[in-house]
Amino acid sequence: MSFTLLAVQTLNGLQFGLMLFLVAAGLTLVFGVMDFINLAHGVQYMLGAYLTAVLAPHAGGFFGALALALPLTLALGLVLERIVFRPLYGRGHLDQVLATFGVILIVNEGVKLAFGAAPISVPVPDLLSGSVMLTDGLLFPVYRLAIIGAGLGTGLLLWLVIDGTKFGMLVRAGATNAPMVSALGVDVRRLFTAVTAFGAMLAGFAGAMVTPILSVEPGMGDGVLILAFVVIVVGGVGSIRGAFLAALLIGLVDTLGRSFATDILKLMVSAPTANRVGPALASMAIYVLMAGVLAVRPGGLFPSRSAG
Amino acid sequence: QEKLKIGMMVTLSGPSAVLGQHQRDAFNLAVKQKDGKLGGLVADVVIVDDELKPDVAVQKVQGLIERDKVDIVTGVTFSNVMMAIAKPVFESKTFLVSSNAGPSPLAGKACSPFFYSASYQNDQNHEAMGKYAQDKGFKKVVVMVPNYQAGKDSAAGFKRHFKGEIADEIYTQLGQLDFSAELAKIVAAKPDAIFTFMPGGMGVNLVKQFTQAGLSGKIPFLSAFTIDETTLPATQDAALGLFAGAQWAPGSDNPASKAFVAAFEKEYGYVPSLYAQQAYDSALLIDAAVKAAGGKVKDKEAMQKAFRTASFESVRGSFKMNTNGFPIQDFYVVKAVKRADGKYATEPVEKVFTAYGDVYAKECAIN
Amino acid sequence: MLTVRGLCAGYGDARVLFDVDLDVGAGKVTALLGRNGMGKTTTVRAITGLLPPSAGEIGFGGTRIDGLPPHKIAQTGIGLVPEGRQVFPTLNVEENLVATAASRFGTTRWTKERVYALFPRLKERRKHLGSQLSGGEQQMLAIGRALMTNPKLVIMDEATEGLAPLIRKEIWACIAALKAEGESILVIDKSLDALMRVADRHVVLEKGRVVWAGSNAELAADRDAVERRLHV
Amino acid sequence: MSKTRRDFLVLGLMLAILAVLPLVGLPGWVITYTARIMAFAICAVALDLVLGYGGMVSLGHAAFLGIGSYAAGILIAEGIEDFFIGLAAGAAAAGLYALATGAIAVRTKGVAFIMITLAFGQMAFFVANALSEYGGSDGLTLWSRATLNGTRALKSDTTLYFVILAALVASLGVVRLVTASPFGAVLRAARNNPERVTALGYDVERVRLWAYVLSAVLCGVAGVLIANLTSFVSPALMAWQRSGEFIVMVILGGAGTVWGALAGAFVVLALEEGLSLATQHWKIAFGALLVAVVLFTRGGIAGLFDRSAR
Amino acid sequence: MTDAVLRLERLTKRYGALVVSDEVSVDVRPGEIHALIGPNGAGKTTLIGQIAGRVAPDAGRVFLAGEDVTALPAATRARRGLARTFQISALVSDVTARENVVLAIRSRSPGRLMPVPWFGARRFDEEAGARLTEVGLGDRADVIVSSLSHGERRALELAAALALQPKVLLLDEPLAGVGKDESRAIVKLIGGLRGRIPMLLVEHDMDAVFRLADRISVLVYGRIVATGTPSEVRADPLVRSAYLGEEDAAC
Ligand SMILES: Nc1ncnc2c1ncn2[C@@H]1O[C@H](COP(=O)(O)OP(=O)(O)OP(=O)(O)O)[C@@H](O)[C@H]1O
Ligand SMILES: Nc1ncnc2c1ncn2[C@@H]1O[C@H](COP(=O)(O)OP(=O)(O)OP(=O)(O)O)[C@@H](O)[C@H]1O
Ligand SMILES: [Mg+2]
Ligand SMILES: [Mg+2]
Repeated sequence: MSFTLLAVQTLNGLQFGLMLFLVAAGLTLVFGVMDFINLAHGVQYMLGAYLTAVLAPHAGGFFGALALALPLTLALGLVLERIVFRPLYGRGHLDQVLATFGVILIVNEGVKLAFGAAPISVPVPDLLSGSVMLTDGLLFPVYRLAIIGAGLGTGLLLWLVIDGTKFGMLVRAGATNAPMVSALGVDVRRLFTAVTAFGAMLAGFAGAMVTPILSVEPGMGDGVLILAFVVIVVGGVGSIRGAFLAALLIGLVDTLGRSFATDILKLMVSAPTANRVGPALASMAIYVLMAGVLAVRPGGLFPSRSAG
Repeated sequence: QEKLKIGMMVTLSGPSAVLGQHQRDAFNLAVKQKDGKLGGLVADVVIVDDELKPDVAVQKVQGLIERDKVDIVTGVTFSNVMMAIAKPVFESKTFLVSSNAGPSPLAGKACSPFFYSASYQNDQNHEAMGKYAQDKGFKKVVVMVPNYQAGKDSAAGFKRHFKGEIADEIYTQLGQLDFSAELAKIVAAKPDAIFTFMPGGMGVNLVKQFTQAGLSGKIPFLSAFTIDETTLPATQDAALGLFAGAQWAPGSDNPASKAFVAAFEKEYGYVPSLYAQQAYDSALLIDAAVKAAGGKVKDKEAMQKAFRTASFESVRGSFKMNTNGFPIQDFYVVKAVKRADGKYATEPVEKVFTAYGDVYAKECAIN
Repeated sequence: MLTVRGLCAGYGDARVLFDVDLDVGAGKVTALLGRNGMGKTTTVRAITGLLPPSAGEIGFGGTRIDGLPPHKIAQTGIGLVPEGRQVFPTLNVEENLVATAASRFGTTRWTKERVYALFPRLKERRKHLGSQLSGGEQQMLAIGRALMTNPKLVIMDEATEGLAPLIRKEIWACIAALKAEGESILVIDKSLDALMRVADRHVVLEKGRVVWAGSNAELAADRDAVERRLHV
Repeated sequence: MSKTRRDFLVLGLMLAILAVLPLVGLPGWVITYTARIMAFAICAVALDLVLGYGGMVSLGHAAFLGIGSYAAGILIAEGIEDFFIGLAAGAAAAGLYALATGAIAVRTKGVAFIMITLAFGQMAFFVANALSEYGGSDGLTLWSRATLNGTRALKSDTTLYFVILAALVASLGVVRLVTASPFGAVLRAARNNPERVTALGYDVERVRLWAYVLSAVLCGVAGVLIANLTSFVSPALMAWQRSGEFIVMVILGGAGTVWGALAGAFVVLALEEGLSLATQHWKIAFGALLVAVVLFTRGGIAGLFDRSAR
Repeated sequence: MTDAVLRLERLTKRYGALVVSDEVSVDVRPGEIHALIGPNGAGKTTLIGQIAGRVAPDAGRVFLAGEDVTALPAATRARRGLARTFQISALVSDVTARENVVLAIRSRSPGRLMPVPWFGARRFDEEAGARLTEVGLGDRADVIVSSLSHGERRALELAAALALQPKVLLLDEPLAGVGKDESRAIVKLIGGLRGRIPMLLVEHDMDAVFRLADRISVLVYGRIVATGTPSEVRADPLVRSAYLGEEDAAC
């Protein structure tokens, strides 16, 4: 386990973390800030990916497709908001869970119906293809740098909007006491519509961004949804800073666990045992981390917005 | 007129649905080509989705047997589903014709005269790659497989014929999306080649990321069930030049295969994979067996004998039934290419095994 | 300014208000009195649109506002200090003040600075979350928040609850000052003495009905009878 | 008729139908299929105790089902075939796991609770996957069912059906008893306002923990029954999606009601089967149904019933 | 001193730079009503929180009947006889007022966590009814809490605390939001408990405080600045300027 490998894996971990953050960003907004459990976030991510993949050949490649996918996911978000979310704002989390779960089933199957069950994808855009040499013999794909950039940019944007603008304040206020916000003269309904649609677009953006490296297939959003929730809960619900740091932490723990757990175990136990236990431990790493964090801090790392 | 009732159980939901789709389409094609008849009987095919949940599969197979009163259950995409349904199917004395999964217990200790495979035993494609790596003189190979039973079997299969050094054995999480950490590890190990088994979306991700990391062309990429026609539409150029082990490829050079590929593409507009081929052969096998048994599908003994000896023109070329109900066949190294029509497909590069049976047959007590 | 005629409202099947009439003149203060559970807050909720009235008319500044959604009503110039404070727990003090701040009618009389001058304690707690404030601090914040919408009419539902005597005096002084600036005010409080000092009209509710209404002078004359209404 | 009286009548009717079902000459697969639904219903009813009454949305209950089934499966694989031993082992294993993990989980609330139970569920899942001795991810086929007092009575699907029905009735009874008790009153009050309940001198975390453990024990029992019914045990039984399915059953049926969880289990599983026979794209219809139920009813199917009865 | 029922020893609590309790030492003697007054944000509620076990102090100790309870969780303290009301009503809102009180009464009984139905329920219901009548909620007993008015909830807070039959009662602004008439009833009720249940009373209603309290402590920004009889405290110039206020301020 050389030092360079450790350094590289750390970089990989950070990159994976930022990818997670990118996916979690929209969810942080809609669930973390607005307190609406939107399980459909995962399928919105999938729709962003599908739109990009399907449009790419007709829209002059990745960037053209991305430019089309964003307004389209926004529009789909608006439709979904109008039909399903709006009646559920004032209702309990359980209703939101059930309804948005229904949406998952519909969209996953609908996508399969429309685009087939086979994975599809888009090639890396020329502009961002290739790799940069980090150290001797070690290449880092340029596109991954782009993901890092997108993650950082989204984080910054969210942080500025939510923590720094009046819009953000109103969203946070509306999440805890919508009637009061409207009694003070703000159209809460329009506000919520804007937020959920924007959240859908962020999900779509994440989906679009991963198409060049990940396969686009029905159900691709399900596992990612869980990871996004892990990120938010570990970070502390409602905290953008928390979600950001948690995403990096999880990216690191997962990557380093995958890279070194088995090797480290081999120093202690026999190779076959290590080969058996190591991978199991590595796959659990994220969950162990989450359980550990919540055991010590039941509100997550940054329980800054304890409502109540 | 007497009917032949067939229940086809394949995975049609979740990320692996495409595998089931290939099987379903190919089976339907075969039935259609034979004017809706198999072995001279009107074939009534019920298709069910096992959802990749073994307990759901058990339930559904019970429905097929008791409600639909099927004579034959075919399909089955995944080994864990196969293991779950084997017992109820055998106990009801229904025939089980696998068009994909071939778990080792069914080839060995738990073999059954009601089980016949038109695919392969799970280890074999991996063995083929191991043999190939050995023949090519690779000294140091990294093995990377998902951490589940089929993955472990795969690694074991590869190692059966490969005698060089295994520089590292990496077990990834099932359904893993991002392989950058593993790829960095592989680069650090400086192997002569890597061997991997990453079915479905995992394979797509791995292949793309492997190529994006600039490793394609530097480290030979040997695989099984990773580079095939279910993943090529997604990986496209990224997979070109990467190797896989298989008993068949759309580029196989025999008349039956060419006819099958042409008909399949005409019917469905996509290139058939080995899953499709196996399902197609399953239909041919059933057809031949029922014919040989004179259409007496309720005569279990006659049917068993017929399955054992049935001969048909397999798309893959050579095909002979082993004592344990698994095929004895040839294995190839295949490679992803872009065809003249712009579609991606695999084609054979080199034959690795000739008339090869599995290693578990000797443990099987039927004879 | 505000005219309420024949207002009826309730929760589900339970009727709470019956034919309530109420007026707040421009630049005047009206006090709403009554024992616990008599319908004062319900009246406020009906006026502000939080609880759609089942019958009756509400006019504000010459237009009808009943049936409008709450935010439209607020935009006509009604600011609410709700019962039980209801500050936004996940916003800090300053955010609570500015989030819904507005200046809909030209002049901005209320700014952050002026609220802080009124409640220095809030300035000290500027970066604290609403949920971390003491009860009295939350009350100050709720008042400041309503003023920051620069309303023509302020409705204060138990605005002095939980405030220390010193601050309470300041609030009363402030209400008087607001009135002097031409602000209309509807106030609910249990301190009859304080109310009598600032209010122009008094309305007493009992079981959802107006049982007494009159001017300050009439109240002074009729104080015993009214006080009896306020006790069991 | 009072609402409670009517609810119990509905429940009684449902159970009565289940009791006569095997006696009316239905084909075998209907019986085993119903038995399977009942086994899952046990877990749904158990989940309702924590979810509906305790306000704890557990996304890890499939793990208890799986632990129960593995306990039974491993015992059978090791030659210990007695049904009651398996039952006790399954219940105890699930209960102990719930005790250990619940002690941490009950300290969290809301979505954090959902996620931490998911985490513990996933840990069990990965452990089961690593159990190569017992089939690993491929699972373990039980070549025979458990023995009942030394006999092979459970080989008959009908007998097993009645065993499962008995367990279901017992679970419903236990949950009913507990929720009607002082313990249940505290559990429900703590869902609404834990702070108040603490101030009244109740240890909220402990109350929640015991509810969680009891719920897990019942799920463990269901696991033992499922293992025997399908003669197969595999990690897939513990997949988190299954936990999600339990949640759907409970909410769809009506959380915290007398017969909601039971109805939810039947509706979900029967629809899955029925719709999937009709079309391969049944999930669209099923998803639309879930959305419709939420939008047009309050409190799931049981809630729908309330409204129309009013 | 040792006979104090409740004794705080140099309790200290900080939120960041803000010192909310600054070595607060207060005691409540048997039977006495000890009022705690002070400006908004002085730290009164936080102090009650520390006594009740909801907020962990950074330093200092809490003694209940001579026993150090600083390390005990809130529920245990409540069972040992520390009852409180909340300044911002915290009730179980989806059940009736009566059930809120029953929950409190049952907390005293050994069957409080019985997992099977309990057949002594009627007795509890009646006792709860009596408690509710005491605070003027007699005819509101079977109303769901969420449909009670604000003032009614405040009164219910008190009823629930009393139902615990506590050794010490911590009252956080029991009169806030309560109508004038109801206030009078509650003042009478609290006064009637004098000599039986020692109380720490936080209240901004000075009429009530001066009528009820045996002793008064004044808390200003985390520090006790004065303790004494009502007349001593009323005369204290510091208290007058920091808390009671003398002349009207303008805004
Ligand atoms: N959300 C609600 N649902 C049902 N009934 C309610 C609700 N809120 C209030 N009520 C009932 O309406 C009546 C009037 O309540 P309201 O809150 O208007 O009284 P109030 O005069 O403001 O009393 P208080 O001085 O205690 O604040 C009460 O009988 C109360 O029980
Ligand atoms: N969790 C917290 N984090 C930060 N500051 C807090 C927190 N809780 C309370 N405070 C601060 O501590 C101070 C004391 O609050 P406390 O509620 O004890 O005051 P109080 O004396 O009860 O005032 P009031 O009479 O207004 O109810 C306040 O300034 C408040 O802002
Ligand atoms: Mg009120
Ligand atoms: Mg206070």
